[in-house]
Amino acid sequence: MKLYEFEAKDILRRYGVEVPQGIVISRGEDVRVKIESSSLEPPLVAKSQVLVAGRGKAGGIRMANSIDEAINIVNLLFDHPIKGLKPKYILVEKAIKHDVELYASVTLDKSERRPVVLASLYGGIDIEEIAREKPESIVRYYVDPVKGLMGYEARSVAKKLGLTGGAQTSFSSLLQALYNIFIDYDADLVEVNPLTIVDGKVIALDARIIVDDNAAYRHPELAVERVEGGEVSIWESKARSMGLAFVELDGYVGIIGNGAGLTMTTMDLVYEYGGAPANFLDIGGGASSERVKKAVSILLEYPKAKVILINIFGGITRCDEVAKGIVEALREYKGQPKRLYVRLSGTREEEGRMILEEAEIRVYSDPREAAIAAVKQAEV
Amino acid sequence: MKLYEFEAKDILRRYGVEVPQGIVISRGEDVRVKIESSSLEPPLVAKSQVLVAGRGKAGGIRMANSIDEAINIVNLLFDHPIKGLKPKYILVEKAIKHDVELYASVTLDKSERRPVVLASLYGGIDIEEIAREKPESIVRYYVDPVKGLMGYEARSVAKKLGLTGGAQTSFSSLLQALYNIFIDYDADLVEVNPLTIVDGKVIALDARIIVDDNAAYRHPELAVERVEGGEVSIWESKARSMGLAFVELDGYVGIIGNGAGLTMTTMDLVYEYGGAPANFLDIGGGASSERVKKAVSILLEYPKAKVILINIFGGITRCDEVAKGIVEALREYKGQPKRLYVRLSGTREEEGRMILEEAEIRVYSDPREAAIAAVKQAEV
Amino acid sequence: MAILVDSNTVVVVQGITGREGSFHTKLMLDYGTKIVAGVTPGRGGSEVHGVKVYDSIIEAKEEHPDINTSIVFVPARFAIDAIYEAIDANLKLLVVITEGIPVHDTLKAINYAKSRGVTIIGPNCPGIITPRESKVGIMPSHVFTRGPVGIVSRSGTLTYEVSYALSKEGIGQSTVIGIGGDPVVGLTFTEALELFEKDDETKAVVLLGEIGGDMEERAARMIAQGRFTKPTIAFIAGRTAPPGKRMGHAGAIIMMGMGDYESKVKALEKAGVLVARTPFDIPRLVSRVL
Amino acid sequence: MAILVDSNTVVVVQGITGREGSFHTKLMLDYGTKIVAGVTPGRGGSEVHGVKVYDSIIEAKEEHPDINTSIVFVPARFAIDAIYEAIDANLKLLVVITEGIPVHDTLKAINYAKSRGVTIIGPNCPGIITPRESKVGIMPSHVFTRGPVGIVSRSGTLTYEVSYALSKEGIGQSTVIGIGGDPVVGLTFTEALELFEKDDETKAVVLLGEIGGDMEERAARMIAQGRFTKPTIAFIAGRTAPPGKRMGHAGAIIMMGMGDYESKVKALEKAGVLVARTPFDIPRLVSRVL
Repeated sequence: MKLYEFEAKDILRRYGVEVPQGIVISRGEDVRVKIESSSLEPPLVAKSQVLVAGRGKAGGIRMANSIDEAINIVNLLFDHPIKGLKPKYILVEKAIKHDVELYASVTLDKSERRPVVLASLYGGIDIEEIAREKPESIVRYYVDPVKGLMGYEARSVAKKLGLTGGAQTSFSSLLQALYNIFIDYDADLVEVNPLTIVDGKVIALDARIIVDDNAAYRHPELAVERVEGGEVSIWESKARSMGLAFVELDGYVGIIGNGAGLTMTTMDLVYEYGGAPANFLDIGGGASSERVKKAVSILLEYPKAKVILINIFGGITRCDEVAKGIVEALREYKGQPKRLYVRLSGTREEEGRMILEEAEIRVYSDPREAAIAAVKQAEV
Repeated sequence: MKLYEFEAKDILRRYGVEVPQGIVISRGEDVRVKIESSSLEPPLVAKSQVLVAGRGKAGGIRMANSIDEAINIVNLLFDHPIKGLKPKYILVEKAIKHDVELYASVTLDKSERRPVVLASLYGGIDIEEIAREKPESIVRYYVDPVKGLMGYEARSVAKKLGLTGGAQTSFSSLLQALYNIFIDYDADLVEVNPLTIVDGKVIALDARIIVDDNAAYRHPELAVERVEGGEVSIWESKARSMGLAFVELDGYVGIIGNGAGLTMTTMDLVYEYGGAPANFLDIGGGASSERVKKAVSILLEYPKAKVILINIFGGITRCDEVAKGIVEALREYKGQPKRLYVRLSGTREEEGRMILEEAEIRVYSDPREAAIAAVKQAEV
Repeated sequence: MAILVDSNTVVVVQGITGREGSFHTKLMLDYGTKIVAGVTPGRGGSEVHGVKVYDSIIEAKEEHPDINTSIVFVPARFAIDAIYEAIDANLKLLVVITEGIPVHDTLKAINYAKSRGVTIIGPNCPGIITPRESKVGIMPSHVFTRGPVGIVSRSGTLTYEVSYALSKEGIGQSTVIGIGGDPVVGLTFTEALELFEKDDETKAVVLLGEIGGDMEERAARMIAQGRFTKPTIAFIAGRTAPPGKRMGHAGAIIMMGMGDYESKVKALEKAGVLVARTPFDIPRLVSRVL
Repeated sequence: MAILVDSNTVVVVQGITGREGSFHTKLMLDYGTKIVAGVTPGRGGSEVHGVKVYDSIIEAKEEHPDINTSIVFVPARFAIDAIYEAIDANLKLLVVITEGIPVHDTLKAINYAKSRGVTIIGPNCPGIITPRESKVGIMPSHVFTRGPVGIVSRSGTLTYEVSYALSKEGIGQSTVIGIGGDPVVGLTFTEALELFEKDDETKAVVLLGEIGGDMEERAARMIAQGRFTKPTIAFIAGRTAPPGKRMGHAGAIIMMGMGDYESKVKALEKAGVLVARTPFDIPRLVSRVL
């Protein structure tokens, strides 16, 4: 779960990190009243609050040199879509004059199975390029999760960057705050990019926190209305609202599999036999017939999928549940008929096969055969 | 720092523990408006919010069967001192009909250097008696502080008490909540006594949280006005407000020492030579002359102290600082003169001795001699 | 020989009374796995497919002191508690089937397990099977046969596919491990390879990877350094998948230049691993090295 | 011989630039303690009484790899960080003078130290001295002389009093330890006794206790069980103190029947320990057993 910049900054503030003074304006609020009743003084910066990357380049961040200009810009930003989506919130902040932009984050290094602190003197939108070209300019520090990030460790990172005096102290406090947020919020990522240093004091200019979806239930306080979007098509968001992993692709063979590995391999097979997948849809492990029904229904409605290729190797997933889901989805579907190519193997394979054959759906046992047939049909 | 019952219950509630519905009335508020505007329905219980023990026996808890009765009782309790102190807050709660009273707490076993969970089926005000007479009825469970109290461990405690089903589940959740509060609040003690079980659900009827004074700075949210008191004399609270450890006693030899061990030993010596100490006052380690001055000033004002015996063995404490403090206190003191018996040894002993002798105060090097002289003078 | 599980594996099923727990207990029992107890707090005293249920592992161990392995079906919110319980009860192997465990919980559990010398397979994994001896997992039994090939895989269903394909060609397996699909797992490729290296029965290993992460690159490095010396065949799923979603800049910085299909295949081939283009090419490649 | 500190003790002073840190660095240097470095973050490069100051212990160790001991004067809020830094730098002994450290911090630090094999003396303690070899502490040097008596004490000033009394009678000390006055301390009476038991130079031990806690009872049990075998003389401060303030019911339940003067004296005397009525009776009792 991605947090909005203003949420992330609220959290940072509570953890003692300095962030620019600012207010959040929600769509529908009186922009003039909100800005004038705040104690904000120009120059200001208005920032479209969206959960997608590349906001700056898409015109979502604007400067204002007067209150009137700020009001105009906020109204303008509410109507300015970022990657196809208009923002629900605009953050208006005191603009901070600054010369340097640094980078700091805490994330989980999944291979090392350890939290890692990343810090660099060269922050901003080009941080990845810097990481590629001057990897030595980025300090990595692995944290013992039992101990946490101690002050002396944070100071050693700040010192490695070359920071001294107040800046060193302030930057190490920032790192400790980021680490504590990382732990307390079950975060995948806590990132401040850029941050600047004014009079030896760190100020977070932008902030990004991603909370582990599996742990979101532990953080009911993060209850602001969240508009995921922009990058996500209506089909993707429809599938996601049903808890299904769906990625829209450019081909024409609709794909359902169980398990990411097998589903990706099914895509690979479709390519191998000259076709092109219309999507990736993983029903996960142990799907109920209800879940399978939803997955199949989406692909039946999904116009890009000219045919549907279903590849199931049952383990915790039971083939009979899958078969029932398919039959129910077809029964309820009222649109243009589509051909289904179903491969079933594994747990309760026989039971599943019987259910489908009763509904006159051919069942393959070799996924290659199913893929070849699906590609052939789709090309018709 | 002791928390009020209502503060403790607020915290418990936030950690998912059920507590009776209730409201807090501060002195000076309109009692009728507060109670009538709440959704509380009789029977109610009104509880004087004081930080001393024995409130129940002192008449600080009263039942009310109607709203009017509750209002009368609250007004009455505001005027009813508990151990010499009138309460600043009254908690009015829905009375919970209950048949059983259990006990649960988490504290630090200082010898084992581990947090310990204590739980018993027999709670209430007689818990200590039960602990003495039927120690086997109290379950102790030591917690690995690195791991925390896991659910399966909490359940094993609940099961050992003989709880089953929902009560077992609810009680183990309570224990985990108490443990988490213990850690999150840097507590010395988190105690629920009594708690009851209604329809398989634990309800905390009373609650007690003591936060480590040394960690209080980490919990600025605990900012309610706190009236320590009742058991504490004005002299004790005066000394405490200056950060000095002071205990009022019944004798007549005023005592100042550095370090609890030496100060207690000084008391022991006074008794040994037939006297009786008027107090215990430990200036701690490394006291500045300012601090010493305050300590001496208190004893100069303190009527029980007919003479003052000061026993200093300097380590981190410097004898010259002590001597300066004594001299300054005497200089400012305008009351009835008192005789001082000062023993100095250790760090900067010579410097201290010179300062005092210049002020015509005799300095002893053997504390026995100083004690004998002081006792003798006090008996005059 | 085989690794981690065999006929001496004595199993407790945590979460045995749940839908999946109960269903797969039956299938494991049918396979011959020695399941002697189940645990579901509050359900002690009942029975599931003839297996006695206890409130806690400690109670189960009082009657079955030989329990050395647990399979965990407990729902995600309670899984970390179940894992700690099993570790504290001194079991040696935990197979965590549960999906959706918060990654910070997994991290804690894995650290704790390591400090106590306990192996965790998973979470979000199909488990482990040593054919004809013991299945501690949820994989369909009929696809496995016993033989000289060890399999270690990040994907459950792909494992079945490949084992099935091998078995059909008469190539059996020593031990098959699905290490799990979560970003952080207890047993990694390299740790599994270490175990296979020491197992005399295993003559070759099939490694089934996926795009993302750098576990395959790490395995390749291990092989290149000569720390794993047996013939290895790999398949990486996701050759045609579009570049995945990214997680802020930090993810990109950490994974700089790793994680995509090309990176993995290049690293593996450089280390002398045969990389199959589809899972169905694996039996042919395996025959070549046996 | 002596215990824990001797002429091989090489010390870094954490918090050397503070008022107490600087003052006692001078006194320790005067005593002959080998202080080779000080640490105060942000003050690296300066000097205190001729001792070079570094920003971190790691930097200090680069120039002085023989540092094995730290004395901590860092203020309470930052003390846990300093302690972790010293443990992570692989020092073997930490003497924590700082007063007012939150007890949960102390608990964490002690657990961490134990897991890394590090000894912590304190917090809130006067330190440790092996007369004529090394003083890592804040005690007034002139009261100590070298000899056959080990002293372990919960009270700082009482320690000076007794050492002084012994020295005046010509009875010297092997090592004197003030374990600290906080409710939770790193080195306990029993752990100190274990060390004195193994030290050939120490012929008798003086144990200076206080009312409260049960450390004296535990020491008595150890002696009664024959795990400490040298002659022991004890004094317990607080004979005439009124019963102390109590902490809820839990404290009373845990300490049930322990912690008061009678309990301690009874337990010690039962174990064969000579208990002095005043600190000034100790030299006489010690002479009796030497």
